[in-house]
Amino acid sequence: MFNFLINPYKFNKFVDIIFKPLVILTLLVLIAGLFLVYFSPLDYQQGLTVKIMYIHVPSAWLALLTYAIMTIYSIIGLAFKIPFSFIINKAIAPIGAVFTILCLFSGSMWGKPMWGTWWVWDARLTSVAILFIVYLLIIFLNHAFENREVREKTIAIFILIGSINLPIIKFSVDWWNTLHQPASISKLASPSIDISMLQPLLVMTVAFSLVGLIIAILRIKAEILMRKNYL
Amino acid sequence: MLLINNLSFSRNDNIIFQNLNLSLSNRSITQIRGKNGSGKTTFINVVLNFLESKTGEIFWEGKNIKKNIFNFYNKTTFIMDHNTCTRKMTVLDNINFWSRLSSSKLTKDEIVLLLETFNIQKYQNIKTMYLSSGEIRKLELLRLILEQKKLWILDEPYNHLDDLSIEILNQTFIDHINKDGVILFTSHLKPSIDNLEVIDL
Amino acid sequence: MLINKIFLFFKREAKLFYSNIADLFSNILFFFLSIFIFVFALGADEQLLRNVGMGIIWSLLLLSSTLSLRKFYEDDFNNSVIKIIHMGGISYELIVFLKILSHFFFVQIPFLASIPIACVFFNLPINEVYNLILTFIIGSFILSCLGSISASMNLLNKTNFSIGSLIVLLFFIPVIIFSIGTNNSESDFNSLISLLLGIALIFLGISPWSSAAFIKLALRNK
Amino acid sequence: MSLRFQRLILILTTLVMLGAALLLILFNTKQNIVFFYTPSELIENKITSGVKVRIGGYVKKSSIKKKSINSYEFKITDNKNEILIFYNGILPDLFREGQGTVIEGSIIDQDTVNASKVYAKHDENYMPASIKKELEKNNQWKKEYK
Repeated sequence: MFNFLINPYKFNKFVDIIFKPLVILTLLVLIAGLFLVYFSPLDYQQGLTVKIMYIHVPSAWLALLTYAIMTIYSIIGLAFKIPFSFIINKAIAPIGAVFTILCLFSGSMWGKPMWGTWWVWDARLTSVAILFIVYLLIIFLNHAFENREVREKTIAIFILIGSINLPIIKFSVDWWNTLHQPASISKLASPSIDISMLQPLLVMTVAFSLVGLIIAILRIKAEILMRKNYL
Repeated sequence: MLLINNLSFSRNDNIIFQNLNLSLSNRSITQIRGKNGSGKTTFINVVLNFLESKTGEIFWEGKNIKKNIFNFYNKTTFIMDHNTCTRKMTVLDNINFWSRLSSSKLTKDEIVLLLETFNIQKYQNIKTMYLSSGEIRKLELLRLILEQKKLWILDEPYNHLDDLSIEILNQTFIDHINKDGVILFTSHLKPSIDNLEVIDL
Repeated sequence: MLINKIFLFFKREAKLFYSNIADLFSNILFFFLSIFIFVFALGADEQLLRNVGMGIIWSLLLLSSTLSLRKFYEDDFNNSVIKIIHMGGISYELIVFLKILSHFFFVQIPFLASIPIACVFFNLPINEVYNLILTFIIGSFILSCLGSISASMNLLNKTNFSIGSLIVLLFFIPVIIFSIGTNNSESDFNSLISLLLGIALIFLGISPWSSAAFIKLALRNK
Repeated sequence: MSLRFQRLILILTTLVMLGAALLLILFNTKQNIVFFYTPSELIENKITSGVKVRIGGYVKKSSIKKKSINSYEFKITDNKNEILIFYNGILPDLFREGQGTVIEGSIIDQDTVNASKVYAKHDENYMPASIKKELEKNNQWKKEYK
């Protein structure tokens, strides 16, 4: 049933069926999200600036999610020798990098009016910056080796080593004193964010992930076409 | 002793060789012959488990070599097609390293005698980077006698050698066979050795 | 016996160290020259030099010992000595482990001798010199582990050499943070040192496996 | 020694090393990666004057005094100890009484700090302004929403 996640032919077939509905759905969700953000209430402390959150938080989550997906595919690829997972690693690394830079940029825009600074070297900000450098190195590595097998496995091992950073990013605000505030939404406690602001945030997150998914599908399809001879 | 069963290997879906069967008994010498790029070196590397074969198994003394690869290596001397001596160490240091790595029982005098027969004893304390390529090749082939192993696997042993050295090498091969040894080597030449089995790739 | 072969390996490394000693001296010279350049660029303000001294010495130590990292496996890989040693009965993981230890003893420890001299140029107080030496011992061990990973990764890389050093520098960021932290009067010295030890153990744990994977990959595609 | 045995030993040592590393790191990270110290930590540690520190806490109610344009004096508290801050410069928008803040500056004496930079820290609570008014009307405004 989930074979399309590891088999390029089934992936192509599956994607051809769902692609058009997916694009329409994405447009609808994106428009709905923007509407919700536009009509969302102002924060009692931060006023209008709080709306940066609707870009900042989804892109941060997706930057982490992209890396987590790459980590899982690296394990699968190395353990079961499935070539499709390396295709995915190559295809979605730039998407993760874009989400990370979006997160850093919007965070910087948010930090200047609220904290009074563009950038501070606290644990959360630094670890996300390192995540961005890791993404860039993965992209560089894609162009570094001539031999395809060497390149793919090297990148997979590098991704695995770099995944140490993920828990550091997630828990940095809980473990250490940081200027960055702790997470508002967690599984255990009820969210400390009001429902009228939570709704647009979640819709925007869905919209962002759908946009990311569409770009990922296009990139994976292109990559499959390029490697037709090897698969 | 060495049994190769249904071996095939492919790289990026290019089949290098397919369904190769080979059985080397004691006192036998086998040559893998083929053009440049026909996969001789690849074959040797697959036999020595440096490359993963696509299908097939290799047995040494009735046991699959993958079960305990060091047991197999312990009985094997492998001479590569390029030089493996450390260029920044002296000839004697290299020899000492090889003989102790293979737990050889040759004494110092025997080693000196060996160097004399190969005519390189005067370079004993000279770094190998100053030797000519033929001399380095001879030094490399010293490992055959130094390591005292049963199975010899050689990749292009005749490279860089002059006629006299080729003759000495052939004589060494025959001596080894007479001592119950097994030899497998690759070459594009046609050496004059009795009872030579030839496999064309 | 395996233990004899391990001693043999170290003996060979010692011989190679002796014949490569000019390399080491030129790396140390690089270190001192870059210190001079820093001093001239900053000006001879004693107080300023004292404030920035430890940071500068640490980063220059890092940069000059990354110079030697490219040589980590290159020679042994190119002439297939790694294969010969492996056929002698030592697994690739153990080879990497021994190589890291010998790199630490033969390349990083000599750097240690040059640290007190470098500290004189910056007029560093004695407790900072002590901190620097202690953190450098642990830090250079981490550097050896990272160097092994990046050098083995770079074995087949023919196009982009700088990427190995980039990876070393990237993973070295936390080490630098904690090492410099030992000078902070309000932070707990012992816990920082044990943090550094923890990082060293992590990298010592993962580097044999990842380096051996890279080496096998490189040997297979040579 | 066979390859498997060597691997087995190496796997075991790796596991031991990783376990030890995990213990060392978990027990020691908490106090070391800090962006700022709380006033109590600062007073406990008895830091000598002239050292650069970052201090975080809440701005004490009705402690902000504006001495002249762009020159302020206020107190930072963590509900146990408080520290007096002098600051010359522009305050961020979010800086107000009762709000979390982080200041960077040099220590003058035990509980006085000359700030060179002031950051406002906001917490993880988000709430529309209209709801806050309603809550305050009904006396349901919880104190923890600073």
